[in-house]
Amino acid sequence: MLSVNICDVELKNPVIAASGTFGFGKEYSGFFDVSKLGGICTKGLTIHKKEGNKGIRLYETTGGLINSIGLQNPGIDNFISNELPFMNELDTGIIANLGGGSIEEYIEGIYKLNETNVDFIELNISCPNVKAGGMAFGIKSSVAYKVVLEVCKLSKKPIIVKLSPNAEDIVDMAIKCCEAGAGAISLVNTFKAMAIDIYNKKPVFDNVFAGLSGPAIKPIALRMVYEVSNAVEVPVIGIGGIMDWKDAIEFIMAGAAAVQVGTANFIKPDISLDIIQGIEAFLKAEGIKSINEIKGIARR
Amino acid sequence: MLSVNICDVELKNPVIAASGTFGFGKEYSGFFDVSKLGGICTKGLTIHKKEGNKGIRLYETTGGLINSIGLQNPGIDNFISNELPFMNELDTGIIANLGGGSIEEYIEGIYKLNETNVDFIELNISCPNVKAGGMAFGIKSSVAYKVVLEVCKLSKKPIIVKLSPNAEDIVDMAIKCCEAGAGAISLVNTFKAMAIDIYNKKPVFDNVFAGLSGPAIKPIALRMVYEVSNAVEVPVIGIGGIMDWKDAIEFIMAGAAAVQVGTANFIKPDISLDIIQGIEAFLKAEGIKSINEIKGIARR
Amino acid sequence: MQSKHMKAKILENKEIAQSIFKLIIKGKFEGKSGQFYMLRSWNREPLLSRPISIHNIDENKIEFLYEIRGKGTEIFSNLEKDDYIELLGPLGNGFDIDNIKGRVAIVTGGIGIAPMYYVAKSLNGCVIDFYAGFRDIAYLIDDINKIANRVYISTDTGSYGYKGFITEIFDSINYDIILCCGPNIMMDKVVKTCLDNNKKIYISKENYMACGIGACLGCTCSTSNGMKTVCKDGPVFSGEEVMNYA
Amino acid sequence: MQSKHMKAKILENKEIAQSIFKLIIKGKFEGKSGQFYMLRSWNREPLLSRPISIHNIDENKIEFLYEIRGKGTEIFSNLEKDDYIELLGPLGNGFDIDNIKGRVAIVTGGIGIAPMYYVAKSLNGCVIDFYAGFRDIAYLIDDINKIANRVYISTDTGSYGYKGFITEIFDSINYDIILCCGPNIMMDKVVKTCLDNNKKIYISKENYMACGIGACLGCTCSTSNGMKTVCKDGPVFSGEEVMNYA
Ligand SMILES: Cc1cc2nc3c(=O)[nH]c(=O)nc-3n(C[C@H](O)[C@H](O)[C@H](O)COP(=O)(O)OP(=O)(O)OC[C@H]3O[C@@H](n4cnc5c(N)ncnc54)[C@H](O)[C@@H]3O)c2cc1C
Ligand SMILES: Cc1cc2nc3c(=O)[nH]c(=O)nc-3n(C[C@H](O)[C@H](O)[C@H](O)COP(=O)(O)OP(=O)(O)OC[C@H]3O[C@@H](n4cnc5c(N)ncnc54)[C@H](O)[C@@H]3O)c2cc1C
Ligand SMILES: Cc1cc2nc3c(=O)[nH]c(=O)nc-3n(C[C@H](O)[C@H](O)[C@H](O)COP(=O)(O)O)c2cc1C
Ligand SMILES: Cc1cc2nc3c(=O)[nH]c(=O)nc-3n(C[C@H](O)[C@H](O)[C@H](O)COP(=O)(O)O)c2cc1C
Ligand code: FES
Ligand code: FES
Repeated sequence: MLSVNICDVELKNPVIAASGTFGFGKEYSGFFDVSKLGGICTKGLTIHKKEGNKGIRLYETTGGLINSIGLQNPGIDNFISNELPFMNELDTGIIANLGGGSIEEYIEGIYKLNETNVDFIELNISCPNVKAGGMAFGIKSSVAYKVVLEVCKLSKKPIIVKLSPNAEDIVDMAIKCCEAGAGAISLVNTFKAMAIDIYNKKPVFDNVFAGLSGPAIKPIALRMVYEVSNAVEVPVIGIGGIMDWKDAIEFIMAGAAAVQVGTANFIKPDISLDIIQGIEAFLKAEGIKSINEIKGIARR
Repeated sequence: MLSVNICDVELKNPVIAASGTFGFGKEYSGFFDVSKLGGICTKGLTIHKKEGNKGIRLYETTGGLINSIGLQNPGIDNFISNELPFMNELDTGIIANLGGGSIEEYIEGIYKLNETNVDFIELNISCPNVKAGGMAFGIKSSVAYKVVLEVCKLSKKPIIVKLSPNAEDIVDMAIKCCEAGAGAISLVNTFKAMAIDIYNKKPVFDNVFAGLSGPAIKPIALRMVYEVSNAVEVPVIGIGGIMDWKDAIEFIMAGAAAVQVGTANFIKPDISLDIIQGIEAFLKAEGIKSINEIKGIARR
Repeated sequence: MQSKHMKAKILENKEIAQSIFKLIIKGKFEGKSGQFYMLRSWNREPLLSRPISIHNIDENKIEFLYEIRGKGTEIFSNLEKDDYIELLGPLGNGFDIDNIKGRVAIVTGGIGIAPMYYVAKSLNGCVIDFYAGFRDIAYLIDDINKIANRVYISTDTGSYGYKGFITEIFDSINYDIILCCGPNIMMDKVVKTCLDNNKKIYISKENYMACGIGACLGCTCSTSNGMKTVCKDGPVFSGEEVMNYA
Repeated sequence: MQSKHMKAKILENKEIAQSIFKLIIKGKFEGKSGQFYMLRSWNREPLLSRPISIHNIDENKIEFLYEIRGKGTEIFSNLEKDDYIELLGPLGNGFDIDNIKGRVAIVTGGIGIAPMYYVAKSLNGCVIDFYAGFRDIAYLIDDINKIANRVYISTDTGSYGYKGFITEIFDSINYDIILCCGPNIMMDKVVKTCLDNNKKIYISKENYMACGIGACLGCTCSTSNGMKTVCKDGPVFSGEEVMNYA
């Protein structure tokens, strides 16, 4: 009833923990059986270990959370030796979220992840392109196209390209990524946002800008998922402000094959279980046999 | 202390009622002395009377409001004969918000408003360009440039161009509008968003997409105001989710010369007075002589 | 009657039937029957205030009758004596009480009874028959009995009064004027039979509202006289105006 | 000790000094001194739960001591007996109580006293001197008197005890180990003098938190051992670790 198929990988249900909000699964496994999830995305990984950003990293707004973690992570090698073994023991889809500051870094990451048994690689193209003045790869379709093309050529794993909502044209971006070989599209990453400390008279974040997530962004994220699902053939994974099963159903009806839950994990560690149960109960109440029946139903 | 100058028009304070949320001022004048506002933007006006959209027009989300009013308005002639006389009696800046489905409609509107004594015309370029498949004028800088250029050539009033946050590149958009002659820039209009009725299995709005406003969008709007203020010389008017005086100060510190209050009017009719008082008290407490001293201070 | 924004203290908030609450607020309030207030007792979540009809006004208090439907009314249901609530009102046109004469039928469905109690109370020199339909549990019957000449109750489940819809036992033929408030589907039916019988009928409409004062144009409905706001031009409309314009 | 997410009932929520509340929650709870819980008693506004240290645990209840600082603690202050609250915990490393021996000084500033009461209570076979600084009003003095050998109080205003900062009357030289919780600026000072005197010092740090369990990396701080999460690796750090890494 709940199982979904993404790039020939079967997930037991469509609810995936979003990158950066679920650590490497271990942290949450003290609270519930994380194998009940459809999948888990790792914290964003880079070739080299990263310390992340200085200064304030979290700031709350109405219905939203702005974060400036700065991709703090132990580096891929470390991930493979210290974190992946635990994840491999789990009975759930493993998605390695990959970041990079240049095409070369992405490629190096792919080579390393190719040799693991992760189920997918999720390409985070919201990272700043260090060589091109720091604008993220995911803003202009032509820039994203190049990275995705190189990565897909070399990857042995299905590639999910995770789009930034800051893209100039989200639909064109999705189409170009698919042309470049993306096996699936996930969206959205966080929105470029900021806050100002009026007493300090300075931006709250050392980097000035940071990423907005949470229920505040849901209506915009849902719109983007609807538009993108309309434009591409590959499975779309809906992300952005999903707080309960109703939100998840909205994304699925908009065309998503699966969803990711991010900020909501902070409200209640096992909130994804509530979401899975809620989806199941809804399908039963509506007499729907499979989640796939309602995929994109609002678009017809 | 609070007065600001925009295109050589002096406003007694930087707090303006945003278009579409304040009717023509009359509705709110039963609740407080609307002349205490820095200015009032009219409901979006078009050459011809518009009935607006069918179906549900309002939908709440966490921290946000999605609206699909569809520019319902009595038409400019009607506005001039029936609404403007009342507004002219007020001691506040009058800003006519102008929409249109083609360059010709905008131009026709300018001709009519030229003959009135409104202080500014705010050009709403979020309207769909009927001749170009319905994509809004405010998405691509080159398209916006053309409208703004024509309008500015003909307008006897200072033109405030109101940007859509859905623009592909908000900074480039602002720059192009200024090159085309904009006297000021206001941003943001509502974000393209949607909601799905999961029991009906259909989008909530007949038009599928509608505009998100309210505190949910503030962190993104603030970022855009910061970026745009950095890039243009003309005064910038900050809009988006301002709910209290602190939010207003954030926009001013980001670089806004003035702000507009929209959705918050629905919470408490005289919320703008609270905001004006709050700004004043803050300046006093911080020993700041004029609001202009803190304009853009967070950018230094 | 000048509408105002104010903060006031709660005297009582009592569940009079399952999920149906009577909220009594202290103070001097104004308002004609059929008018409403926008209420809120929260900060930013939900964002908007909620429109609730005047159920009764006495010298030193105002009463609202509401049903828990979602987030906002759920929060209302947790209010206690001495808590504060914000009110904006009175709003809307209300019923033209002075011009309602003769044999009057009031027809309500569910919580649509809330404004109509105050209407019945406000009418002068009329013969009032009150038809109230409920899903399962009937409420407010004692109060209605005191102010109406005859009272007809129906419940869908038959747990009280006639088993079935109230429209099945209501016949407009016997009345000069009909006043109606309830679910849209029920009001449509009532309007139709009344107009078929050439009877004057007024209904009180509902819609989602943001400003409540006619400024945002979020609550409009089509009428034979063009687009009208439910919050300011309504919520009371004549049957002719709204017929075929649901 | 297994951390859990749970919902529990409030026994009492009492203002013990201006803006300082003691919240008592019913149930069997676990937690070492220096650990904390993430608390929430709202739906979506604010979005995140709030970290509050364990102030005391008894067989059938847990106690928190908190100060109103903003939205979240404001909402807590309105909680009443029998209301429900959500808890996630116990979280963090806590103090290594078993290895704290000898002459112990506990130094607190303001609400930093909250966790340190439980610390003092938990220590075994130590001589405890308790130094508590406050802005204006001193609280919890009676309780502290019961569990500490000597108690030193300061207030900035001089309204109680020594007039000035608590750091002015505290000298690390007399102690084997120092435990400290308070504003950053005060902890920095205490850490510095202790390290200068070659004394063992542990502090309990604060930071804004989202997950509270080490997953989001939002609450990290730099230490001599690299980036550490305050919520999981901390909140208790040794002075050496955090010195020069504020
Ligand atoms: C003039 C007027 C007078 C009224 N008087 C009374 C009264 O006296 N007593 C009384 O009990 N009620 C009255 N109502 C109705 C009352 O305002 C609503 O029940 C209330 O606003 C519901 O708020 P909520 O937050 O509890 O529910 P909500 O959370 O708003 O949700 C209620 C239901 O509506 C759905 N919904 C939410 N937004 C929309 C939308 N934009 N479009 C379609 N569906 C939506 C939700 O999904 C949910 O199922 C009146 C309404 C009007 C307009
Ligand atoms: C491990 C730990 C234990 C704690 N134990 C206790 C305890 O026992 N008792 C106690 O009273 N407190 C304790 N605290 C502090 C407590 O968590 C905070 O006071 C509380 O979270 C404040 O929440 P609030 O919603 O009331 O205030 P907020 O609304 O969060 O605001 C408080 C102030 O901080 C500012 N602010 C908000 N977010 C940020 C940000 N990201 N960066 C910088 N400034 C910001 C606000 O503008 C405001 O001035 C502890 C904190 C930690 C980390
Ligand atoms: C604290 C935090 C850290 C995040 N880190 C990453 C990351 O490393 N890589 C990534 O692709 N997305 C990251 N994200 C984005 C989320 O995966 C998700 O796309 C976004 O938060 C929107 O979903 P939500 O509203 O459900 O949180 C992060 C989000 C948060 C809140
Ligand atoms: C109900 C409603 C109607 C609006 N109508 C218009 C309009 O006619 N013209 C326009 O330029 N903007 C219109 N807007 C956008 C607002 O002026 C404002 O740009 C936007 O709501 C963001 O500000 P806020 O978050 O403070 O509401 C409307 C907004 C709302 C909520
Ligand atoms: S609610 Fe705004 S016009 Fe009716
Ligand atoms: S709060 Fe998430 S890691 Fe500490």
